[in-house]
Amino acid sequence: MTTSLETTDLRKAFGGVVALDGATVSFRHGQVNALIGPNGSGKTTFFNCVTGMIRADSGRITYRGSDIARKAPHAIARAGVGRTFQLCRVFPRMSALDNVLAAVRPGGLAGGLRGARHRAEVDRARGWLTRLGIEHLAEIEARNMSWGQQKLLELAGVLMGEPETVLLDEPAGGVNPALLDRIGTLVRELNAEGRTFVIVEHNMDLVMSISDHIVVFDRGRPIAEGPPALIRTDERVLGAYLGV
Amino acid sequence: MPNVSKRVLTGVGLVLLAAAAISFPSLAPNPYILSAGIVVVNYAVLATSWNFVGGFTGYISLGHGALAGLGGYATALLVTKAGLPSFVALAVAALLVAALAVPIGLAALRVRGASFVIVSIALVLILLLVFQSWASFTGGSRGLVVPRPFPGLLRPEHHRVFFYLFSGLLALALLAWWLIDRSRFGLGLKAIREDEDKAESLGTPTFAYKLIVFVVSAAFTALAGGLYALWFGDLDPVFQFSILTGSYLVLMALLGGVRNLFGPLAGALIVGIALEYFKGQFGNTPLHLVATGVLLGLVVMFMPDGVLPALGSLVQRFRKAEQGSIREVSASELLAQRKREEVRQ
Amino acid sequence: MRSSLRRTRWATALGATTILALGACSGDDGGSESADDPIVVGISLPLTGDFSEPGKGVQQGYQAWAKITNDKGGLLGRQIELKILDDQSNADRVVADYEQLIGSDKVDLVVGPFSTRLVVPAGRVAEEYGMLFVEPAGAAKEVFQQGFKNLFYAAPAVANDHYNHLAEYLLAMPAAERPKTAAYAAMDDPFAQGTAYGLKEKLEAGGIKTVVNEVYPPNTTDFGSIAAKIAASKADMIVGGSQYQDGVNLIVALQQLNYQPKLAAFSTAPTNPEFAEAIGNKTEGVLSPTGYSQDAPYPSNKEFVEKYKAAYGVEPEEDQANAYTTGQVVAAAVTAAGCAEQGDCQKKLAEWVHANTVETVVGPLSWDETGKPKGAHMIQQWVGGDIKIVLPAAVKEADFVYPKPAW
Amino acid sequence: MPSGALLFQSIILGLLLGGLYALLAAGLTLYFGIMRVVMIAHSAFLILAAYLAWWSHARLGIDPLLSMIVTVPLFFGAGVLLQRMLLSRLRSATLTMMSVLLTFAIALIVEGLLGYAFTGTQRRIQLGYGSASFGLFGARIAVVKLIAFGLAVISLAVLYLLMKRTTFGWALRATIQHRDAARLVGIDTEKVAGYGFGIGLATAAIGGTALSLDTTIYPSLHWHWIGPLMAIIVVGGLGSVPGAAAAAILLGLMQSLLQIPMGTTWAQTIFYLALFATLAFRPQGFFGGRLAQRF
Repeated sequence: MTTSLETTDLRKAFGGVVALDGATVSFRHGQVNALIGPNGSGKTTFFNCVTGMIRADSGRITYRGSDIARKAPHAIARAGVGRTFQLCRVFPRMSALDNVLAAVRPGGLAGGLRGARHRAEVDRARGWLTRLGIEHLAEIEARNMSWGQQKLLELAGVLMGEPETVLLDEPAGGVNPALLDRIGTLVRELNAEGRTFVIVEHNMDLVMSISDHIVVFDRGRPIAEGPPALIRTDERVLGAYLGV
Repeated sequence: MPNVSKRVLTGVGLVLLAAAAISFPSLAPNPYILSAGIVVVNYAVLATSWNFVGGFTGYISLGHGALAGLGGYATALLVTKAGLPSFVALAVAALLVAALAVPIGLAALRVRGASFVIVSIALVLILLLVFQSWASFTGGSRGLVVPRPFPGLLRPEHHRVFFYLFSGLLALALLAWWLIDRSRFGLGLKAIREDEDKAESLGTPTFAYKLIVFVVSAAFTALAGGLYALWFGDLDPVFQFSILTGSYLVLMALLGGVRNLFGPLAGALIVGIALEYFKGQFGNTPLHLVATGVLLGLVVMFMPDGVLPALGSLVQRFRKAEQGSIREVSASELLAQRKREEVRQ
Repeated sequence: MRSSLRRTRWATALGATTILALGACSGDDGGSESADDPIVVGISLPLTGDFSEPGKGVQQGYQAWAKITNDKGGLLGRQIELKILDDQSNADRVVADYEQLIGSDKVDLVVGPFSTRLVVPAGRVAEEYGMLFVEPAGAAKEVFQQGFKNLFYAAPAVANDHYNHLAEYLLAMPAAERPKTAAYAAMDDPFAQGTAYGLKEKLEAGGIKTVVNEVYPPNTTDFGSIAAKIAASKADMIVGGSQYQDGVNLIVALQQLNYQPKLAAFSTAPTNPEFAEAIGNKTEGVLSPTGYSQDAPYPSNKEFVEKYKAAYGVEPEEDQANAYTTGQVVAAAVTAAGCAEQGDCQKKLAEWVHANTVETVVGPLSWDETGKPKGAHMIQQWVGGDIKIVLPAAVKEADFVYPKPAW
Repeated sequence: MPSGALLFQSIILGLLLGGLYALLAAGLTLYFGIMRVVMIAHSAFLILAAYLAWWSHARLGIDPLLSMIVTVPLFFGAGVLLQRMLLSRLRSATLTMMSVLLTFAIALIVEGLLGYAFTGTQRRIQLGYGSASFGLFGARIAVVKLIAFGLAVISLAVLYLLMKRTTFGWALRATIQHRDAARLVGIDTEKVAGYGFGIGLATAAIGGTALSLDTTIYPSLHWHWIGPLMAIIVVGGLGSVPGAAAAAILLGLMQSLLQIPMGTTWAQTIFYLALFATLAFRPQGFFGGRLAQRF
């Protein structure tokens, strides 16, 4: 059981507000990991730190053994860590297809000048759109899509980058039950194909149904971890949620 | 496949433009009209060059006037001091300005938006100071005379030649813009314009991208400025390094529409004529400034995508009302998202 | 995607329309010459922007010239019609304007704009279209280094010679009384710098030491630091290469630092009617070179001052006079050559001006081959609350006051 | 080597100038803190206020300082309107960029109208005490310069107290630090932002009056001011009022001292050199102000 993403004593404060208070976490490679906890427990800050979006005040961040704490976000993405955003972010004035193609990394200057709609990539992109069931929207601008469609599109974009590890920030946020199931099964499938997942989610049914390993955050640090069965019965977790 | 037809139409547009450009000198009834035409085409080149940064990345530069002035002075000095042939000097000057754009970009692009604008304005002001003060080298306020590349030509002929040179440069700039527009690099740049963090998280090295395109833009701007210097013949810091020039470029590109190839060109035609009109209209009062300001304000407030796209979407709204309504919703959603997103970063 | 079609058409359509628009607006206003249609004189002036103030003065001078000449029956029996465009104090504009005047409006004559910075580009257009170009404002030496054949500066002297009389006077003084040190502050402008540096060269050659030499950009509004340097140097004399407001500011800043030189000379500023009030009426002894005096004895000047006062209610200043002089020079050439239209006529006009001396409101003018006038400026000084000519002795209205009383 | 007297005189002048810079920059950095807006028109309003002061003195014969009774409230209102009517309507995604263009347009309009109303002629208030001064350890201090400095210091002090001691100030600082957090604790950030803009513009009214006492004014003068001011707020750390004030004094002093060896024109470049150095080596500014990291 190798570790995928690992942090040691991660700290981050905004002004006076402490968001991460010495978080030491390790996620398992090849598994579906979940990161849960009440609002403001520092989950999203954690994501932003490990993906380089914001710089932690102190602490180590390693991915598969190599230190990524000082790396730029794009470098971390290229190292194989893809992420979605809590309130999903797509490129509003670009077509769905371009949204996905934007994740293609041009090989050097020559590659950069290659046509964006290179046959092979377009096929791959359409492949992902098809797999997420939004192929018919390929030429529609993202801003003209529904919320759910935008979430799927964002995921398609991330997957286009062929990340080995995918960080999902509230994939179930504001989507209808039908879509919820689809996302659930999709995650399992992709995991079966060898992708590691780290999921921040409030929907307990989803978390319990899809994750192998759960880490519970409270006040910027983990208070419990283990398989769903264990977490379900952990009163510290209940305490954290119910504020007892 | 719609974007095939788009390419075809772009091609058609270019052909028609070429035809217009080639026939203009012979249509122009007198040298003045020809020179006025040169000014407009020069604006078109500058606006298109500006649009490499403004259009692709959404970073607004008010300092491109200075880059043009720099190109002009560099060309002039290479001719007068280093004794290079005019057009060799022009090329070298463009390279020099491009090189200078690297450190400027390093300072301006590392952090987001506001700093870039501030640097772009500061660039104009500091260059003005330097070129004024360093009179021993630049001629300072006494001005710098640029030797004519074609001493033999009479003025009208001279205009004709330069009209073609400017048109050629315009074609070159349009071609380069079109190439980037359809490339992976261009897609990455547009992603930056749409959402820089998101682009970064997808693995786009946004800083490098912004820097490269800024340098390209600077090079083309310098070419336009240098060519202008060769045509105009007299350089003076106060006229070469003016924020107003920069703002005209922004107005042109914005008005025409920064997202499409011909936007800045169209903008240059509209604004070029508008400026003449204002001047005639408001005679010897500075109201032409007010008019320019009002125009810029209106564009920013009501059609940030430019007139042509605005007209386009207007028609479309009539055609598909229901899609229009969806747009409203998701647009406001996006807005809300961005606001909430800020909290977390 | 379809909208790109619209855009494309738009762009090209626009292209076409401009061509037509531009084409149309040129029209055929060339006009064939005949005895009764007016002589159109094309002028571009900075009526807005940074040079607008003097620009307006020059405009009045030209208008006065046209009016006075027309009242006397015009030139060659034809009325004079001025076509004045605003160049917005911008060199690109000034060139476009003369392109339009010569190429599109087909004016018969052109005369110069204001400010050295605009004269050179404008002069180049005129030169390349072979037009006579008499100008009222290009006083810096650079103007005459361009190799223009048709350009003439219609004033007694170029900037560098403005202080010649003062230089002679000072260097003629006995070594004991003569000022020993001088401070110079000049606006970064060819004309203003020219005046100060013309004097500087001569005085340095004469052994008067330069202790401060400051150049400030035209947009300078805070003269505290410059004044501080001058005050600290305790220079015997201060020379300001000023235009108007900068001169006033510098003087006020010097007064604030309580600096009391033996001699203070400023270009242009002290001749301005508002000057005295502007520096709190502490004007006594301030010097200024001038190319023009309302009381100058030249015949045409009396007429000019009278009729100008009648028309505008005020006495003409140097700007107006220079413009009027420009008109006089052109008029003389036209009358002598007997023609006023584009083409060969212009050559004749230029040749005549090169070869002759013209009687003007600033006295008889003649030029060297570069179009540089061969004269010097008078030196005026504030004496008893009024500005009077003190040098050269031949035309003096009052005695030179030295050392200058405290301000 | 400049004499001690000259150095001392230059330091005095530098401080007096720096004080004025501080007041003007405070307004500019305030806007940025509140809305991430680079307010290009700030210096245009500055010149407008100076013209109003000049006009009330030249035409109505009132002491220019009294013109503030009208201009300060007037500008405050204008600031509120500007924020509520125009800036708050821009798409937040492109706010920073578009607001620059919008305020640039406003600057052009103000300049144009000034030129239309008062012509391009350079104006200067002629005060009885215009050239009055008094000695201080061998240096001379001009009365008008001292008045201008006093105005700056007083209004900065007021601004400071306003922000530190009042509930509105608390709301304003909250809005600057974390707009949405502020909204969560029940602050009407829109309203606060509006008033914040009003205050910013009010400082322009005071600064303009101070400016008019001792310098020439002309419509296009604002370009001469906006550059140094922008440099100051970046060096001070975008959005940080104390930072701006500190940077202003420092740079004002340096400019004044550098004029001794370098001359007026070169001395002005210090602002831009400081600007570039700051962005290259310490984008968040040298006096705090963490906002700049992301803007």
